[in-house]
Amino acid sequence: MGASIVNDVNISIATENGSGSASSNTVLFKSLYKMGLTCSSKNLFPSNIQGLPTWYLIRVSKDGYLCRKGEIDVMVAFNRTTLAADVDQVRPGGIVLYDDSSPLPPGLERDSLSFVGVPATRLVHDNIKVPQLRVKQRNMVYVGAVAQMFGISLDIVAEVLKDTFGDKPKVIEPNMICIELGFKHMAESGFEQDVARLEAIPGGNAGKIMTEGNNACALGAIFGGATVVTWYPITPSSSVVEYMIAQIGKYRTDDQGKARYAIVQTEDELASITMAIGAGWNGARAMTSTAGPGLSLMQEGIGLAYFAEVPCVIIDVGRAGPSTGLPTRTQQSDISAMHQGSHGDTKHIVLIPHDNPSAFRFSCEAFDYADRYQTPVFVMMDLDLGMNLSITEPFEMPTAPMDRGKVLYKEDLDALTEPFQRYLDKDGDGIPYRTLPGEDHPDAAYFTRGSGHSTDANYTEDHTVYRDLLDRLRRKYETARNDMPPPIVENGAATDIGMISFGSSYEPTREARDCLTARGLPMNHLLLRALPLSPDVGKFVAQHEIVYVVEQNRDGQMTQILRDDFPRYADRLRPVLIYHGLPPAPWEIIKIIDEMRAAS
Amino acid sequence: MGASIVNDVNISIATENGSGSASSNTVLFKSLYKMGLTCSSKNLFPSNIQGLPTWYLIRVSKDGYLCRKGEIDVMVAFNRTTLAADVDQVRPGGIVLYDDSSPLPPGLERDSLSFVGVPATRLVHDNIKVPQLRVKQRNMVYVGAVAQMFGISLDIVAEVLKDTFGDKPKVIEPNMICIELGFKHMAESGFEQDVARLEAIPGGNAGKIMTEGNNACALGAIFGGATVVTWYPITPSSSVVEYMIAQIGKYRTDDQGKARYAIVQTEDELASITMAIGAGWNGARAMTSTAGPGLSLMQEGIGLAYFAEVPCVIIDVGRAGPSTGLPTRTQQSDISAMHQGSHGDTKHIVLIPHDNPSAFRFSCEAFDYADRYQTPVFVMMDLDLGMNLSITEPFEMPTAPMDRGKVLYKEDLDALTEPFQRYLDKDGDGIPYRTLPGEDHPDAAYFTRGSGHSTDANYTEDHTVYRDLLDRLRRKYETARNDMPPPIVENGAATDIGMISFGSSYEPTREARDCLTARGLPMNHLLLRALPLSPDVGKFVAQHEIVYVVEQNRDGQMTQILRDDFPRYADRLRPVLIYHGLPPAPWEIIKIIDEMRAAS
Amino acid sequence: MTEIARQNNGQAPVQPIKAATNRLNLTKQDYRGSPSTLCKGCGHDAITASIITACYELSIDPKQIIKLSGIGCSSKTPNYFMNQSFGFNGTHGRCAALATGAGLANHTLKPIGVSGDGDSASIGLGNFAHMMRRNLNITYIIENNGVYGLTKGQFSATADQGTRTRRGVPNPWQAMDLGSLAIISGATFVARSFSGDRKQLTPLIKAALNHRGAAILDVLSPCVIFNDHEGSTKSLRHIRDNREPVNTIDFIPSYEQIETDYDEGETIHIPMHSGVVTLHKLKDHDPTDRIRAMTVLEEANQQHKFLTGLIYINPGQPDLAEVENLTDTPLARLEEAQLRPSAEALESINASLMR
Amino acid sequence: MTEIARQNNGQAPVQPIKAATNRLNLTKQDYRGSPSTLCKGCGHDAITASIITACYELSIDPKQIIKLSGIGCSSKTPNYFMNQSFGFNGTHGRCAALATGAGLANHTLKPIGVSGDGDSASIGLGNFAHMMRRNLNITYIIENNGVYGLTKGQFSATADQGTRTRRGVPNPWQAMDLGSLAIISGATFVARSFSGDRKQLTPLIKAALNHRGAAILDVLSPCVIFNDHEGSTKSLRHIRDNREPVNTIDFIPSYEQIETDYDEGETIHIPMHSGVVTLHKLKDHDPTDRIRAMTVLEEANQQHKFLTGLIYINPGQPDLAEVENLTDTPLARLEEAQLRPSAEALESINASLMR
Ligand SMILES: Cc1ncc(C[n+]2csc(CCOP(=O)(O)OP(=O)(O)O)c2C)c(N)n1
Ligand SMILES: Cc1ncc(C[n+]2csc(CCOP(=O)(O)OP(=O)(O)O)c2C)c(N)n1
Ligand code: SF4
Ligand code: SF4
Ligand SMILES: [Mg+2]
Ligand SMILES: [Mg+2]
Repeated sequence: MGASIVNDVNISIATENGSGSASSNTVLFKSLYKMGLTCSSKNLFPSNIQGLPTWYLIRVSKDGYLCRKGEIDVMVAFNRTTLAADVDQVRPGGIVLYDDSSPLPPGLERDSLSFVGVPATRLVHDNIKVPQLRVKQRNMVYVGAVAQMFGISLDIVAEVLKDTFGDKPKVIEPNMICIELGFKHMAESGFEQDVARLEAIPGGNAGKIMTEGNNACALGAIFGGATVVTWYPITPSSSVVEYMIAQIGKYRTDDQGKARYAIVQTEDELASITMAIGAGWNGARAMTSTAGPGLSLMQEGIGLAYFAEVPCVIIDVGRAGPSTGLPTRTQQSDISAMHQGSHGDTKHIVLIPHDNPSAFRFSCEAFDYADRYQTPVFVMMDLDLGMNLSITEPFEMPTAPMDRGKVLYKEDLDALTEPFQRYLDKDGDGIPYRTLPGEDHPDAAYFTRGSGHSTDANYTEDHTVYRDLLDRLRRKYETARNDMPPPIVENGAATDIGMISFGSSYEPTREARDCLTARGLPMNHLLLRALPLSPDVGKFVAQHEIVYVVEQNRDGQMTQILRDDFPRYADRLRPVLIYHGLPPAPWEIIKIIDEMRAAS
Repeated sequence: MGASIVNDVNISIATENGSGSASSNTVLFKSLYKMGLTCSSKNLFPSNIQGLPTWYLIRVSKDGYLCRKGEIDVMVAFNRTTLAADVDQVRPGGIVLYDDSSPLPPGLERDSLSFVGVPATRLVHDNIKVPQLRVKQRNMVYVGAVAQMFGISLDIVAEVLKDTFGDKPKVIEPNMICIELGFKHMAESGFEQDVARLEAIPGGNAGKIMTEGNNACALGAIFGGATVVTWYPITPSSSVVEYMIAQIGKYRTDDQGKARYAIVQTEDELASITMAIGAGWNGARAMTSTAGPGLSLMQEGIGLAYFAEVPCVIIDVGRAGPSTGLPTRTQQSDISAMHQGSHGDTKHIVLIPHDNPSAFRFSCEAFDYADRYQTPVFVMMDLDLGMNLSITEPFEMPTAPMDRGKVLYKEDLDALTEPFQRYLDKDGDGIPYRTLPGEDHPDAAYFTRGSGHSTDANYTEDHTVYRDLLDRLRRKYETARNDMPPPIVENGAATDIGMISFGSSYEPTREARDCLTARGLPMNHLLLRALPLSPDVGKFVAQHEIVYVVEQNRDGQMTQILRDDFPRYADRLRPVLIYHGLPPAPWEIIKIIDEMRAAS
Repeated sequence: MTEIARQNNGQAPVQPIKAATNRLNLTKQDYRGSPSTLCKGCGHDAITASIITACYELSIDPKQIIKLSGIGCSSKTPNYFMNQSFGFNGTHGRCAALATGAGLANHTLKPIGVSGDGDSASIGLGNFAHMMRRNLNITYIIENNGVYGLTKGQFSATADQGTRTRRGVPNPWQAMDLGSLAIISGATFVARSFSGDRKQLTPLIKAALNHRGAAILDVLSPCVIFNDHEGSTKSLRHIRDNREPVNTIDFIPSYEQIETDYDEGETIHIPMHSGVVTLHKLKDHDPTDRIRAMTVLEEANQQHKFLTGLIYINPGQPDLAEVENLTDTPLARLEEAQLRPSAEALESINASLMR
Repeated sequence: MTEIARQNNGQAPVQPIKAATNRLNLTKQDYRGSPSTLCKGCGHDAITASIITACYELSIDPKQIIKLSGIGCSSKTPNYFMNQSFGFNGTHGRCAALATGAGLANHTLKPIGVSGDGDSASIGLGNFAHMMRRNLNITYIIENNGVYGLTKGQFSATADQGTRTRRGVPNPWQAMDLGSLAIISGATFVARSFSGDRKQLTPLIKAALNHRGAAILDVLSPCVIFNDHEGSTKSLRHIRDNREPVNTIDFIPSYEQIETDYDEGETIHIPMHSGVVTLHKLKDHDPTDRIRAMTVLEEANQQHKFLTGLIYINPGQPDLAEVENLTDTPLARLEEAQLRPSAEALESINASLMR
């Protein structure tokens, strides 16, 4: 264990999907968490069920960075079909750990790398009796090997196995055997790596939770009071509702065992959005969750919700578009489709979490925004945030009570001095009052439609009434502008260069900014958290001569909104675009900025 | 006939829809055409079939302006339910022509207006025997009355009736009787108006054609070689394909009476777009036509066509959105939904006609663009252009042959020295080569998908291949930038103020600009005709300190694109937004500009 | 139902001052909506009148009804009845999904869905089928005229093969039979009727309103503007001449006494949620037999007859709210205390995520 | 079909050097596609093999086939057969519409559509039904596993009521029967089979390929990962135990001689577009009778049996291209001269618009 670098390493694990590697990788990652290390994981999986290449990236960072590093110190090269390419990924001085049950294909070895074999297939074959178990167990061998190499104690690994599989010793035992085989083999091989060593930090992760962003959204929605949940399966959003299904019963079952929620798998996304609208209109806190293609199908419904002013929440978990694109890769490329979703003039509220606590919080608060503004509200997630395990601060209990917005109940209607008018802007904030169907009052009922309507909800084609309605909707959006989660500004130095990031781009931007600052190019950093853009974003832009906007899309979709909202500073806004589908690495951001600076 | 103003008048005809007024109005309008006058019509009709208020605006302009004037000289107030409001529309000194079979409701008369009665109901009742005919004939009476008032000769009206109803004297006769009754009544009443008089201009409209923009599109598509046409009925786009159905058989029937086209009314817009894609992929010149809600439903398909690079043409006839909005009112509010249609990063080609000849031309050329760029191509129409009769120069025969783009046939494949790769950017312009299914060559086949693919059309999740693909698609868009119909610049004076208009905003902007220039505020004017924006647009913007962008939407959708494309000049771009659903009147544009200038 | 109401059946009361009232003390006027903007003589207005009569006579509380629709002339009609009920005129083809969402949010309100043949048989077919598969508690009326009325007369998918346009062009496509579709999709109450036959239609609506589950009424409803000419198989005259009622029904709410003044052999009593359907057979057809229901429809189609009456009924199936095991209080009316887990719950969630 | 080919029926030739060839001189290899990326044992791969065998044995020119699909594990399969055919893997649920457009553009190519139960019975239901209503000339195979394979095992609309998830949760929803849907929607060839029964399936595919019109094959195809456990009614074992073949068929292309070595009473010959279907009855069912076809399906469903075989056939209906009266040259291959009206035509159009 002579490595001088402590608690800083990047491991890539290359396997085949459906081969049990998911468990092995999780066990390894959770062991690092248990050790108290700052670490993150990125699961790069294919769009099929079995047999295609998959990679799992683990980063341990002494400096507390969580994004994809982009440089591989250690490659667990357990997939023969990608072996050659995988070896190419490893930085000089790095390690390739491979299954040497059969010899390495010729031409792969290179001097700059350490090739370390562990005969996983053979070990499993010799030691596991049940043939069906062998395929999946093989991947446990590398867990043991890596543990030995980096000094992860087997006690911790055993604990994790117990946490994960609970009271199933039948499952735990063969796993542990294989892990020990790998560990033992490595120990006996005498190989000593000098890449890094891992040292447990007692209490290092104390109080921190480990989960996936989609789960955070699911829990947030439960705390937000979601009652009608409609969904159609689609990667990478399915686990939002699937996790809700798994969890909600605990909190929402009444004395008679009946459900205080309804979750419906619909026949398509047209139904998902429309059911959510029907439910939102009828008084429920309604939501749906989807990804790109589903979002496209929802466009008509989104316009209806906007124009008829029906609250509902749409969680969009971004994946690489356009079209089917790469369903298991990440992007932030649905911004326009959310923000200006549907034909005609629409502008929607979008909440943009950047980590699990904010995913929980925004997913919860989305229902308040939807009710307060009587409009569809988006939560912009992506595959990177949504489907990777990450370690964060715990979820915080919402402090404010649920806000159901301007709803008039029986008593309120009784107290009214003028007739109730559904679409009247009484308060000048663009937000009218509504009643809920079933309200037991003769004046409660009104008629909702996606076509032109007067303040008292009657059909009209009058052109001034129509323009007033469009103006009011815009006013509502402007009201929301000052009510959105404000950006978080990390102003470090006196500099006229700024960076803007949002969502899962935050973490790599933060690291890139620290690197640039360290390199003598200090930058301030603003984390954007919602649309409409808060005026504070405009102030930040005004304060800097150049503002790099880091986005995971090709066309600078957020930059377009920024430029349109702050035309005076449009030219300062420089999109830094990373859209290959992998979570961005800081060096990619730096490289683009360097190139831009060199060019100008 | 003492009026001093010659050939300049604005008439509004208020009736009920389904009451036969459509014929009456057309007869009147065609009579003006026949007289050689410069005139235009705007049909403001309700979204139902029978019994709701409808207005028909006729403008005769001595100066050659064709847009809605916004000031009414003469109101043919034949609808009792809107009478009061209609009277309010008339400018001081104007005329109200009403049916005085029953007395005017009290309180309507005012000194500033001339109220002229014609007892249409009674005249018809007394003179038309068949009771069923009476309702519809009643509206012919005002044709006669107006003709008498303004000096339209009954011979011309009779000619028009003959042109319209051809060889059906049974139809013509009762119409003519009623027209004559109205004429005679007016003559006998002794009323002399002094608003304007109409004088025939021999040859004034010589060589000019009269039709609706949707018909122009339909004919353009036929000349463009459309073979597979899919559609789902929706106002205001239905008449595009309905006119094709009526016309195409004449030109596309083979010797055996078989069809060289297929027009399919689909079950929904998802099917329309997908069928068009299937057809475009399989080698046809495919198109569909729709409006807002249909466009929203097509979003997923649009992304597929973009990403799989399948040519197809989508004609979108804009109406007032969002949602169902006002289906029979006009707007230019689908720009974002077209230009950035679908989730993920997409940028589409949009052709923007501003009159009937360009509608014909762009609808025809759209197929060349689609084939050349292997991508969906939009033709942006709107209700104003599409559904109003207007008088223009005739259609011009396309001079270039059809361009089927980079298609490799058997011989081409034989001649290839390297293997055919469907998605290879051989020419550096972003446009690959394609083959058509059924091509009798062993190397022709490839596999098309909306998911990630390599240059040889195989499935891949490789992130660099993916990024390269997205980059190439963007490159293709940039290639198109220099190949689009260039803007038309009308530079009048040395001024640093510019105006940009497009589509149906052209005509009111042209008039507003002339007014402003006359008022001592000269402006240059650019007519934008396509997306991507040509570099010439950028040059125009660069040459002016302030550029007003006249748009018929609330959010400045075109301005947003301009600002994003020319960030350096973003702040000069000032949207002038008119979105009440009526065709803009020049004074509205002027008023907004005046207000803007006063505020700054 | 009072004697006066019976006299005024289906008509506005002549003397509004002494207007008849129902068990809720409401007059028929209270069940009306805004004035119709449909064409004079449109079948849809006749169906509206039947809905009004049915609800009035059943003494339904309008506040317990929600009205939903898609887009089309037919879909406008919810505006023309029961102004005291909430209504939602949504998007084209999505009436079924809109109603499903509404039904989940508050299962104590009864949805009346009104749709057109374009709305349900074309653009909305999938959502319509799945609403039935879920057995949503709804009275879903398709105002079937064989054309797209609002977009000016294109054939819809229910237009019969060979029926002609006004210009005489025959329709080459097979018709989609919404009755058959309803049965195979899982609807538990399927009836067909005719806008011009209120005597048959009104009781069917009453029965449908008392069915707990997806009750589909495919009601032929002539479009007098675009599909009422010679050569059209959906013209008023053609339907009149070719309809074949298999039965008529009476719906007797539980608060009324059942009088059996029909020949027992020809009559079946079907117990409903809150009343009884008394069915008078005109043909030999047992509407509780699913296979027979499919067969009679298909046979009638082959003979170019419009079968009307109660075609199929299966009152036993749990509806969507039951399958979802919804709590008694409507979801829409649950309070924060019933919805938001406690701070302790969150703490234990956090704790559970620490391993 | 040569003797060697017959011996290698359904298998890769053992000796690739002297590989057997068909009438086009193509080997079976020429009908294969890219390697499958589906799970080992997936029913879909077995269906792929049957398609390959059918096309090879029929000596179909791969260049005359186009392959279309939606999204799902099933929809990936067109990539795994006939690499010499053009293929298009479109969007979820839109296989039917994609194929319809393609069929219009070039009616001389035969589309093979491959879809899943999620693809066709849920999101694509409407488009699927309307494709059949138009009687598009297509062989449309639904690889029906009762689940959404690619999104990891959610129940689809064809999952039987009561069938259980891997964790034992029963499905509360009624199943959508795609066979019945096909019949009522207007499909003119409706068969059901099982991926594990190539002897039944391959001839059905052959017959479907020779049917001019919408031929629907609803093929049970177990998902070995998500729906092959105890308690699932779509598991390999459950299907094996509960299927009920009503008939098996042979398809004899016109270039072969018909040998009738079956008991004539049990055999029907159905002339097809370019061959004959010889149908061997196992139960008393006449597949040309539409009402009976609906009935047997419904009866089998009520008995929880999977009926397999040729359920319904109606070879007489004109297909979409015929109804559209398409010119012989595919629309895709028409030249400018055949498409663009002349300058004179435009002049007379202009002239006609001058009044
Ligand atoms: C997405 C969408 N596509 C098309 C339309 C246009 N549209 C309005 S009503 C209608 C047809 C209505 O037909 P039907 O449902 O039969 O109702 P009817 O008018 O005959 O009562 C159509 C196609 C629309 N509103 N939305
Ligand atoms: C619009 C849209 N929604 C959702 C998805 C996600 N998705 C991919 S495959 C699939 C289900 C496939 O099920 P099925 O058609 O039965 O095919 P199988 O995988 O079972 O063969 C879904 C929902 C998608 N691709 N597109
Ligand atoms: S167009 Fe037809 S369906 Fe529409 S209101 Fe008129 S008669 Fe009724
Ligand atoms: S998940 Fe199921 S359907 Fe998909 S490939 Fe695997 S076994 Fe087949
Ligand atoms: Mg209709
Ligand atoms: Mg499936």
